Amino acid sequence: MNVATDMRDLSIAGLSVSGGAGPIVRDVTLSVRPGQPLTLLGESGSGKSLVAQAVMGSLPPGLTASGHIRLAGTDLLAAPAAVRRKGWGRTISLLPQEPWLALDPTMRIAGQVAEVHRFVHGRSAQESRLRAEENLAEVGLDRAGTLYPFQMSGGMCQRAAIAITHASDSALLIADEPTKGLDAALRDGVVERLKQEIAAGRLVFTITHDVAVAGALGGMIGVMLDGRLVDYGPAEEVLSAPTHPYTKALLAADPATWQRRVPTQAGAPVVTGRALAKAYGGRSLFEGLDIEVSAGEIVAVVGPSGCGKTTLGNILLGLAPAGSGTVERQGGVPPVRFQKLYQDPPAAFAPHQTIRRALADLVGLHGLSWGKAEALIARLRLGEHLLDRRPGEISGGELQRFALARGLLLDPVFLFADEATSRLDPVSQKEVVELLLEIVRDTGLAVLLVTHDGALADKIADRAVLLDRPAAWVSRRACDALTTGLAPCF
Amino acid sequence: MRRFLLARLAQAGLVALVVGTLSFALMRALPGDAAMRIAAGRYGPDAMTGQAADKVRLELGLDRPWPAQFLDWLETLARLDLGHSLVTGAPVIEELKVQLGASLWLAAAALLISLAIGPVAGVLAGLRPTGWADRLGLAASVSLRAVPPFVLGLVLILVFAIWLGWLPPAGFGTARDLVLPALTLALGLAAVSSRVTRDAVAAVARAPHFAFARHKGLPEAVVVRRHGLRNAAIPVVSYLGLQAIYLVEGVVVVESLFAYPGIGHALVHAIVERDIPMVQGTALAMGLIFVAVTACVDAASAWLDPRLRSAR
Amino acid sequence: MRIAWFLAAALAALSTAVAAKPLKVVGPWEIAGVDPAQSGYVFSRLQVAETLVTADTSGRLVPALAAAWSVSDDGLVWRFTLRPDAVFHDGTPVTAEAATASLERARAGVGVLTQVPIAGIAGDGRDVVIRLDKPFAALPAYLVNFSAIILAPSSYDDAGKVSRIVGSGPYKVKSLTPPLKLELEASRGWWGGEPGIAEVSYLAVGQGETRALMAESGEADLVFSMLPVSVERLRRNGKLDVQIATIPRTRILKVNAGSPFFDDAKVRQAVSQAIDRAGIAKVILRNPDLAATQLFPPALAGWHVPDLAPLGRDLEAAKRLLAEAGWKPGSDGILERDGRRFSVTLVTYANWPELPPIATALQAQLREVGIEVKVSVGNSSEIPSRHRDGTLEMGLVSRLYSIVPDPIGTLLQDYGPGGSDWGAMGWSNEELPALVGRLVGMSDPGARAPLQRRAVEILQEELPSIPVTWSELAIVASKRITGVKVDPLEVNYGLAAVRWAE
Amino acid sequence: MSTGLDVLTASRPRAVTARGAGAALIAALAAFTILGPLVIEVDPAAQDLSASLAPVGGDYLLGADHYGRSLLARLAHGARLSFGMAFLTMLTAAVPGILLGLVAAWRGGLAERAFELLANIVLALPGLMLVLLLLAFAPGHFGPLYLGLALTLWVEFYRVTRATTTSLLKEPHVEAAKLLGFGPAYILRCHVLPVIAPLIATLAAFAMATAIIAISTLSAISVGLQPPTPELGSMIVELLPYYAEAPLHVLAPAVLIVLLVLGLQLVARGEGR
Repeated sequence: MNVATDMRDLSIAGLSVSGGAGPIVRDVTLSVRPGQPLTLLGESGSGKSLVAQAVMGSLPPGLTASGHIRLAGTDLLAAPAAVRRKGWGRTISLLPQEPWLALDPTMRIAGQVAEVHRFVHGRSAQESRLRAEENLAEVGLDRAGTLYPFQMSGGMCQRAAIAITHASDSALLIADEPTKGLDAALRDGVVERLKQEIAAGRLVFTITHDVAVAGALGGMIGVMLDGRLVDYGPAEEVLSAPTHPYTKALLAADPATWQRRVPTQAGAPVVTGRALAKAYGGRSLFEGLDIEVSAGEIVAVVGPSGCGKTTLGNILLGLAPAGSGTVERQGGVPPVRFQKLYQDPPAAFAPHQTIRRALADLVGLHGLSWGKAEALIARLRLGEHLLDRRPGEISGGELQRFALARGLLLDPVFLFADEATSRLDPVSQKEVVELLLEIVRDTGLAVLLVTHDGALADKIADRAVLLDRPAAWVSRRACDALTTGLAPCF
Repeated sequence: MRRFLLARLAQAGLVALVVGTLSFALMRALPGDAAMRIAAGRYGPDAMTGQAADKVRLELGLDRPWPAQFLDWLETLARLDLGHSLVTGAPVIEELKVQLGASLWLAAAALLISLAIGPVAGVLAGLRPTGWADRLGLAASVSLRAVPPFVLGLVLILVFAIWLGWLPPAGFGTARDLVLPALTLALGLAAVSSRVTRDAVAAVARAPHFAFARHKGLPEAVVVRRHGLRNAAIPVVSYLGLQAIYLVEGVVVVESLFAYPGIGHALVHAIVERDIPMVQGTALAMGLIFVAVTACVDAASAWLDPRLRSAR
Repeated sequence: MRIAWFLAAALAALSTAVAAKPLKVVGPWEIAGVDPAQSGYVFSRLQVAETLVTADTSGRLVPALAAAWSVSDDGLVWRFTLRPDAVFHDGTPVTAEAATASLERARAGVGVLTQVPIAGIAGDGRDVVIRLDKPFAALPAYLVNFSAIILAPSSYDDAGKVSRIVGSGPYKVKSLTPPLKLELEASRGWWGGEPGIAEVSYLAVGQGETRALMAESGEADLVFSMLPVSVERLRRNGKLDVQIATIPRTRILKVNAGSPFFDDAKVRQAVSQAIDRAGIAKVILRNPDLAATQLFPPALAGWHVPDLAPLGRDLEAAKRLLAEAGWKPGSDGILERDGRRFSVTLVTYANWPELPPIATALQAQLREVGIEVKVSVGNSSEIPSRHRDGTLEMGLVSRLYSIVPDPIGTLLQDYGPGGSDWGAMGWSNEELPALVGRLVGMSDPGARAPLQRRAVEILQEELPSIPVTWSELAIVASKRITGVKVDPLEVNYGLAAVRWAE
Repeated sequence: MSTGLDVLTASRPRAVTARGAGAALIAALAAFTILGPLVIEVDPAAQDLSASLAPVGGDYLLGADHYGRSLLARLAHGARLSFGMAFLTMLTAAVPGILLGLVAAWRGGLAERAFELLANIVLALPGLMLVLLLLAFAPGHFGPLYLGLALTLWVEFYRVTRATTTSLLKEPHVEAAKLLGFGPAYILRCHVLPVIAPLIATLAAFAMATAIIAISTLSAISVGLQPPTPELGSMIVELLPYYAEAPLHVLAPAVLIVLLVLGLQLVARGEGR
């Protein structure tokens, strides 16, 4: 129980968050000091976000926090909601996750920065604009002020968000999953920025499930599991000598720590693409690309998001037409034996259907036996009780395993895993990957593994295709923005 | 932009042709003796007789084959002339000027008032879904939606003209004549637009960028104004477009209740009295208005939503 | 807040509106077009245009533009002498030529003049001379009709069509917004003197309810043709003054006497006896006295026969008559005769709001004697067109007998050989046309009386069309004005005589 | 996100109760509509001019109209007719609207273009004109009346269906279903319909209201149904002149319409949120 001595600290003592169903977060005690950032690790649903929201004072309706949260000596929890909100943007500022969604799609970036000066700090329109330019310059977006979010890359959006927190220049900065959805290169960029904040003497409180980020930031690390703080201490201690089993698992789950998979001797080619080319929006994604995936082999396609990895996979699967070039699939194999694993598991299931129903229909469609399904479910270590839930009610890891089971029911010869683990918690990512490898070994399945995680590819793939076109960013972001908006994408 | 305009013009032309032809065909296909209808329209039941009808038939050459009559229409149309009303004998364009003009004024006023009611109520409801404002809004909208406009109009007349004596129950020409019929229509519109707005706002309020705007520390009013309204307006605008069209033509009862010289009233008479040029002219005008309105809506949405701009 | 703005604007407008004070007249009639045959009655009633001859409230013919008239002994040549002081609104004097031109147009067009055996019309100094093919005593009455209004030459365009109304009445057109609005201003130099109120604005309001509300709200000074339902309410209103006149208009059941249903006078009498006129008059017209005991209302002196056996309800008699005619109740209570059900369609129209309700009532009442009636509310032209192709079985029509002040005109048209659009159908009777024919030539009331009585008796027995109710015209005047008098013939509303009350 | 789920579960009961209330309301109306005419043996067209505008609660339970016809009987029959027609109209509009919408979204290309054009033309045609013209073919008959209304109403169903389905078909779970070998029928049934159903329900609710109001509106300009047909809208019109003497009589049919729309709305919202 180290209660803050320094008036500038953030100290959380005995924090619990409870909803109608009872406590969700129990007795969490942490503190953040200048130059000593705090990083909370944990899988989604572990309650780490709730802790952040409790500090922010933005808990969802129906949830209440108890305990003490002292910032600059005052107990935040004691203050009424209205007063706490006054603190937003002044004493506490938030670095949102997936900033390309957190920025107003209909407003130019400069405006979104300037309005903090204008309406939070009550500066003149003129001055606000100038300061906004400075803030943008600080993060290297000097010329981006007139852009709309959908015209910017994820990295630019992320930097814009940081510029906004600069504008509010508050004592405490809460970074909520700041690297979610970013690939390795951008992730490191964000970490750098956060380090600068720390150096600038701000209190930085980061929420993430990415051990690498936690390690890079240093300071204190807390590990949360099921609403409890199971491990807490200086970064190097926690990372080098984890005490709690979950922490161990978490660290072990980082692909960087895995040992490399021994390449199997490849069987007959299952899918072959020759001289493939694809352009989108008049700009070529790739040209003259030859690729071959053989039975029992894992071929990784690596590159930043938007470089055309997924498109390549879809071309090989026959979901998208190739601009030019030819695709050959193993003769005599029915199309249903070429399957795909999706990046976002919930989006890959009909939202209104229970898992059981989905699988039963599939079994029925292809005249298989339910026993086979049950066997697979058991093999993928999935509980029977999950069958009667809807996709929205199951954790991403479990759901991804169901997706795998669903595909395996049809004895696929080829599986296109499209960022299949990028949205999963490290632990469940590891589980899924291990299962996948097992199946490859046993069934000689050919896998096309699309990922932006170089480490992962490096560890499990026999071969890797590198597609590197950062320039491809703009269009992809534009597309994201569009699909979230009104107009259809392509 | 230029291509956009050209496309619109093409669409306008197409609509004009199709609508005109369709209305002509339908009118021709109608049962009953047109001359009789026209005569009744002209001379009223007291003076109307079979002989009168014969005179009309002769005068208008109604017994000519229909292709000839249609070609006439096309030819005059090519000269941007809509012909003359068979009943009043006045040029259709003149009639439209008065009646369509009046309707447009009425529609504009109604839309304005409904904007002051519907979206406002919608925003209040949408910011706190299932709050009291939302429930109240739902109740109001449902009851307004389910009461025939003429009943609504009558109630308004009783309140504002008889009890309060502020406004005239009927008539046209001055602003005060416009208020009651416009209000009657506006309430009906607001009933729906408030719900559309509510859903739009509720959707925006759920969006992460809205939450972030709050977390930035902006005052609630600013959050709503700068990050709520514009975004919510995007779907609402395209809905209001449709409403505007419904307005211009869907008001016949209000017109007759308030003795307001609108296009709906004219259309009813024209059809009952088999006044083909009038029907065609009206349909044509309505079609063009539709094209114009949709063009405006597109422009407005593009202005509201930069993503659409870049998409075009 | 926009509403607030509107109200502000409204109140502002209100104050200004009070300042300039036109006499606000509201009526149901829309102004379809400026052609006299189409909407001459509006201009005649509002005293914009005048006819040669007009009628006073009792229906007597009195001089208008023609100061006097005379007929040659053979009854073939009529002379109408124009008053010397009459001028058109464009300042030009009312000349015989102008009058002749207007009358010729009326004759060539659609209107009552087409029924007059006119050989030719000519101007002779200040006289308009009308030559006839055969004597026609009712000619002056025909000239009262609005289609015979006299317009200035400047009213016509090059094609000879009426483009604007330049009349000779006390009021001239200030602005016309068809079909709803007409604004008038006093025309200096009317032979009758200055009108009491300088400006008149007429607004056509189709909805009866709205008209009543206009009167109640004080927005209108003079409102014509009230719905019966509103009359009671308005009577109780201290600021208003309700006047009622019975007008020579009768709502009749036009039956196809040529059809197998109504070819027997017994059936027509039965139908007549099945009708609960008193009930209809009381409930729908709110005035029991309007139950039509005979074709012509009491107001039509000479044509109303007080001691005639009144038409009334007697279900038993009705059933008996139908039985005598061979109609026997079928299984479902609907009458049948050699396999044909007594099921007919009653065609009516909504130009007069009371017609559909009356039709509905008749439907229910005829059902009681086993006659099935399908009501079809359509366009008024259905009656003439179905009369023509003979498909009309029953029609409920509202027939005006003062199209010319003397009903003889209408009678001549309706019950002549072969009947007519609005009159008898498939009904022939030698005696009536003869009577009417003789009446046309006669002008001495004493001599006409017995013939008129006989004619009415025939119609009463034969019932070629079955009278249902008479009509009345309810006019509401605000107490702000005085001098309003109701014209049962609706020729002219005498607005010029109206004054602001002190 | 766990918190997200909490919020959902928190709001779910409300939706359910709203839905229950709506369902109950509709059930009650349906009972009145279906049983009413059977139970109340009074002929809705039987007149008794002596009982004109009899007050509510006298020897006529809900009073009598201006002809002295039992309002209760007329309401029962009127409700049956109005709701029946409204439902029929809604169906006639919804079924093709939805089908075309699905086809446009599924096939895209030429079909979509053609349907879009069609929809635009229908929108460009004054709806009132369409209805009036069709009515003019057979004045006072149900057929053209409800056909005309349906013709003007289907577009809304089409547009919503098409828009939603188009974006839906881009979703991974649809692509997955295709890869797994499921046919269009299955995808429509299990992936598309569940999503568009609530939207359609809301539209349907409003469409039915629109239909009833439209019918009454047409009666108001006396081109609607023919007397003595009891139909809620035209009942209001018929009784309107008597509003001063018998306001309750005028309101009664209006109340029925309000209840229906309210019921449909509540159900639709329950489905939606």
